[in-house]
Amino acid sequence: MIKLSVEVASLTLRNPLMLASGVLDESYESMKKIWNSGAGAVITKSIGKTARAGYPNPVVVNEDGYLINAMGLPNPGIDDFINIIEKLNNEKIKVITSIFAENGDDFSYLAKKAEQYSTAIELNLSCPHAKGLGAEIGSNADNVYDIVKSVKSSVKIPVWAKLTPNIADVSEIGIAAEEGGADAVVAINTVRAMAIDIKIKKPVLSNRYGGMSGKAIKPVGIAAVYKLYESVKIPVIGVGGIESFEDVVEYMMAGACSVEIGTAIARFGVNLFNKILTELQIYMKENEYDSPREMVGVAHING
Amino acid sequence: MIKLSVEVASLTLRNPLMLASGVLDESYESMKKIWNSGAGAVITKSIGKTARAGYPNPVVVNEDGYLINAMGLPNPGIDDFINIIEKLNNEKIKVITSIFAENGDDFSYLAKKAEQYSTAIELNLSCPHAKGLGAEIGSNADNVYDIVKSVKSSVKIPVWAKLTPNIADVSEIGIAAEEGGADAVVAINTVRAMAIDIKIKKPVLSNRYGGMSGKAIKPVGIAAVYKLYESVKIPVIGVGGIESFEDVVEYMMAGACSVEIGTAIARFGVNLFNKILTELQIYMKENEYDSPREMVGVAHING
Amino acid sequence: MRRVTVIETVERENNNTITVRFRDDLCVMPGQFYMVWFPPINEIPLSVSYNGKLKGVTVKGIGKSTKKIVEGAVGDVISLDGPYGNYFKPYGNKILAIAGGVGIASIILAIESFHSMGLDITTIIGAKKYDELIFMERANISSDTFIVTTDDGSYGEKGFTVNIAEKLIAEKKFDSIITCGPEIMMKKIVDISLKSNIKVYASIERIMKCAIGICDSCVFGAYHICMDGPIFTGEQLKDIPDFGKWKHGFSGEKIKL
Amino acid sequence: MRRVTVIETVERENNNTITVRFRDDLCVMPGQFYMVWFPPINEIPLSVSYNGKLKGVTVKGIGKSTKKIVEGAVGDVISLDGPYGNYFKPYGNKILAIAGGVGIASIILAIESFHSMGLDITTIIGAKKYDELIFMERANISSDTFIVTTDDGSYGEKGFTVNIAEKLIAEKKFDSIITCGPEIMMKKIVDISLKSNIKVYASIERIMKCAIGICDSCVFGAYHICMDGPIFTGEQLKDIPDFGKWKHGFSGEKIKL
Ligand SMILES: Cc1cc2nc3c(=O)[nH]c(=O)nc-3n(C[C@H](O)[C@H](O)[C@H](O)COP(=O)(O)OP(=O)(O)OC[C@H]3O[C@@H](n4cnc5c(N)ncnc54)[C@H](O)[C@@H]3O)c2cc1C
Ligand SMILES: Cc1cc2nc3c(=O)[nH]c(=O)nc-3n(C[C@H](O)[C@H](O)[C@H](O)COP(=O)(O)OP(=O)(O)OC[C@H]3O[C@@H](n4cnc5c(N)ncnc54)[C@H](O)[C@@H]3O)c2cc1C
Ligand SMILES: Cc1cc2nc3c(=O)[nH]c(=O)nc-3n(C[C@H](O)[C@H](O)[C@H](O)COP(=O)(O)O)c2cc1C
Ligand SMILES: Cc1cc2nc3c(=O)[nH]c(=O)nc-3n(C[C@H](O)[C@H](O)[C@H](O)COP(=O)(O)O)c2cc1C
Ligand code: FES
Ligand code: FES
Repeated sequence: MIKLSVEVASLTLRNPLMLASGVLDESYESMKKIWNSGAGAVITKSIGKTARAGYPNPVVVNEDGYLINAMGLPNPGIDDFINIIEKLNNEKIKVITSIFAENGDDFSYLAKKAEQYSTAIELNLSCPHAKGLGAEIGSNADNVYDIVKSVKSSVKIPVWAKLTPNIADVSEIGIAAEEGGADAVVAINTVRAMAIDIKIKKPVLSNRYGGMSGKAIKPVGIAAVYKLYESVKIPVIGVGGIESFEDVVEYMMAGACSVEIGTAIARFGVNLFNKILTELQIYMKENEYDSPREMVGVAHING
Repeated sequence: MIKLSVEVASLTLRNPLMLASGVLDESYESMKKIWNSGAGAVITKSIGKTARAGYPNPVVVNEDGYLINAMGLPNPGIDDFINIIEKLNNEKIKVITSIFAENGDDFSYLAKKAEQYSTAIELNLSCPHAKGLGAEIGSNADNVYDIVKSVKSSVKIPVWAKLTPNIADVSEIGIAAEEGGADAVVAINTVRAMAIDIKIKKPVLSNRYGGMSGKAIKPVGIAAVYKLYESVKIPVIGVGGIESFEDVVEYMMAGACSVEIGTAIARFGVNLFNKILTELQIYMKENEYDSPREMVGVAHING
Repeated sequence: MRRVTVIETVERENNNTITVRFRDDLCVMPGQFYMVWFPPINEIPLSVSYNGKLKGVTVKGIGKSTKKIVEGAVGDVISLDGPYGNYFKPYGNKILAIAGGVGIASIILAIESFHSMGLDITTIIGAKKYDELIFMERANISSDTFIVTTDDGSYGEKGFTVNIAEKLIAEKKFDSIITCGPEIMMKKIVDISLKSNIKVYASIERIMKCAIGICDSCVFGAYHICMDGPIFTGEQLKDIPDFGKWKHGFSGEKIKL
Repeated sequence: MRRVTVIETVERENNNTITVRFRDDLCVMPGQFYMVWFPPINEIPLSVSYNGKLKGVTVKGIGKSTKKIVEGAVGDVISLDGPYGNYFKPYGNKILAIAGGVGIASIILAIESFHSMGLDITTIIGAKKYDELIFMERANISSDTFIVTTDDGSYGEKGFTVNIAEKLIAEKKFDSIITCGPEIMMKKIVDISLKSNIKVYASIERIMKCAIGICDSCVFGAYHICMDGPIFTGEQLKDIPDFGKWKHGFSGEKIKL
């Protein structure tokens, strides 16, 4: 009997596919829709202390094989957003609240606010295009250790640290998160990128720099997950360029116990969750896996 | 009158297109062929002190939109390779010798050996998949400063530092290279990546980790060049994913005074140099640029 | 695919509205929109108001960027993305089109296309005052019955489109209704249509950022304007609590309409 | 595109050579090769020796990986990339095929295909001794004239393929020659053909790493085996100083043949 449920440290999810932060997850309706289309959990848009409008348009560059975005962390602020996660939580939807802040105190403040209605907290230590936030603080191991430690001492629900690929050695940051007490690490956020329009003679994104996601970054994510799997003992969650059940299996073999899907939703619609789950089950049957857990890290045995 | 020649610090090249290190540049015949097809200079495969066989096959993963390679720096060693660059140099072919080593002394040793027959030296501080070499030393600003300084004090020809994108802030390394005395910085080398075959259940590359190149990394290269252009005063040379004259223009507008082309040669053949040069000339005429120099950094004026 | 095209002409429709024409070879259907970037100004969604080789968009100055655009602070080129969205399809033979303000820009192509298919078109165009009326001639030529209303009576019938529409719907037997304009107006029209059992299609606006169904800024009930709209049917709209009541701001916060 | 396929059969051709069969639906032309990865062993270039649905490659144990492959230390699956390279096209009606050792694996499909086109094929197969001869039956069936040589005379004529070939070329009027085998042998055959003014095509080997024209390991004069070969004409070969004299090792160093 095939069981799709997975454990991420102390949590049990009905299946290993989650909605990645920042993609169709700023509203109650969208997250509910994605939960209903099969996701094992929904991770919210990263939320801060107060409302942020984000950057002006253009905010995305959509190319074959990849997307570059610089949304600028738009969000209504935690106090407003609480209403949304409360409603989702009341309907037994597994919500993982993603938060961003400048320092450990603010992260803890946000985590405490969200705790009551969240299954877990994901710390955005990795957004590549926001001043004083995300990757700017998340590429320093001491910062990461301090932030994780501070949040862990503030809430009882699991805390995940989402890491940046824009770093010399992702395992150094992963280890800092683990030592800080993180229950899991998530890799990767987007890869720093830029596109210039040669007719307009300027960067397309209003913020100039953005983050690359989608198909093209899958090998970057796989390398990060593989490395983290060998470096930390806590679970690794994989994200970056997943579009198919094969991609899910590849991430799991690299060491991910579960995965998150973002950009592919723009290309294939929310039913992608459903489709991948069906195909994953067929794949598991054919390959005699009873649980996704059996795939986790197998590429290390032969690798 | 359109002139394609460009200056890279004290050097003058007949046009801004160079062959990137590692691509069809381990043999006299191939480099000569590429020079004849129009390149403004050829950069050699990175050469070390002694012969290295490189990693066993598979050494490449070739996908739509990107390539992942882990050749393992195969090269016949500087003493053997000298014969090749001597021959090229005798034929007035502009050869830039790329070298790799573990420390400043070895880099200087190699640079001195190559000096007589080279137009410039490119320091590979960025190969993402070789133990104790490349990016492993090139992601530390102090190392980079020391190596560049050491090489600069050993040779009189220009020294370029080739940087890794696998870093939190490329400008930090660029500034270290500049302070060490580098005549130019080159960005980017490949992006750390991995592919796992889910049927074989192991990483495809024998070295497991490799470096991603090709179309998909262009936005990563553009972001690095744009950042460097604002951070250093020495010339910036752009490389990563260039396939067309539009890509060349995009890099130049981002701040590159010249560019290098690698992976695209596998897709489009060596005549790509010729093709791009022709198209670039037409583009410059239509847009009233008399010299490539006029395009350099224009995206910063509006950006 | 984002592409850059040269602005061929800029026509002033009235003192707060302009039409920008440019070449674009892609096929556009009535009611679809482009994401148009006017560097150095923002990128915004705009319905296609002229079809064919020399396409056009019509912009009303209502905020930060649109005002600058209408003032003419645009460069020589614009960047286009799209066309995005679904489009108006004719339902039945007798169709009522109701436009409020610059909303006519979103349905003028549908009116012209339905007319050229030989359908019977009744058009009601409404605006606050005479100065704000646009595309009157185009709409008139392509309509079998053509009615103009102004709130202040400075042109055509004095009053609101909704009142005229309600009367007409009661009198004539329309097969379907298409509408674009202020959401409050569209809400009333949709309610009337649903009560009268007439198919209705309304073009809805929400803040567009990505236009590819990823950013959630255009969320509209369980739908997204960019993926499922901008045109929604009465059946869809009656189940969307936000319709006519709430929209989201740039931060995702809820704003009363 | 690299793809994984299940090994269907492994046949032993002699005590140092095996043929591995597997499904692959891509179209392969005679003389083309795959990059075949036998995990946990290396990936190596191998000519396609069986065509159709159940394709095959034939491996001689000569070094680190090939010996392990021949010993059977392969898994259940292999990964294929390709087919790569150019292929043998028939020139004229009367064709001489000359194979040395496992070289027959690279030209057997050409012999079979030329034969099925109704061309007149003369085949010379050579090996050191009887044990090393492979594909004799296949070659025999598809050849109008079939000659076997062994260096030690343990089967067929005693001596070298080159000597037999030289005699035949002098006697009969061949339109073209195809050959694969040790490079020293091919060099002699190419020299004879050029002297006799007969078109000649030889399949050349160099170290293959990338197979896509990027790594320079297979450089061969101004050519690359993976992009311009593996089959070269006499006209090309006469201008390549390395031919029959030098190859490159894994580090790119020159090695005397
Ligand atoms: C599908 C669609 C088609 C449209 N077609 C037309 C048209 O043909 N002609 C026309 O004049 N207008 C059209 N609009 C509305 C137009 O996009 C907005 O008026 C414009 O974006 C306002 O920009 P601003 O910077 O001037 O506004 P701001 O000063 O930024 O804000 C004013 C108000 O405009 C709206 N708005 C702002 N930015 C956006 C955005 N990116 N997307 C949607 N609404 C926004 C918000 O409600 C906001 O409260 C359309 C909108 C949509 C969604
Ligand atoms: C186009 C082409 C078609 C070929 N077809 C066949 C065939 O059908 N049957 C067959 O048995 N052999 C064929 N070969 C040769 C075969 O690829 C080599 O025998 C094999 O790669 C040796 O691997 P190894 O690890 O056992 O050798 P090693 O022990 O690594 O080295 C022994 C020698 O084998 C050669 N070699 C090693 N690796 C490679 C490589 N990656 N590419 C090319 N040569 C290499 C070198 O000359 C080396 O000196 C072909 C080669 C080429 C280039
Ligand atoms: C439009 C967009 C917005 C995003 N916003 C966030 C965010 O707010 N917080 C965050 O941690 N990651 C954010 N991400 C990153 C994704 O969660 C994910 O890590 C990344 O896109 C790689 O996955 P993908 O290739 O499946 O999209 C965003 C990505 C996109 C494309
Ligand atoms: C097969 C291969 C081998 C490479 N070897 C080297 C090398 O030896 N030294 C080096 O500095 N860069 C090496 N590179 C990196 C390229 O020079 C270049 O920085 C990178 O591939 C990005 O450019 P591209 O997308 O045009 O290939 C190699 C790249 C490839 C694809
Ligand atoms: S505009 Fe982003 S989801 Fe519709
Ligand atoms: S095998 Fe790499 S160039 Fe031919």
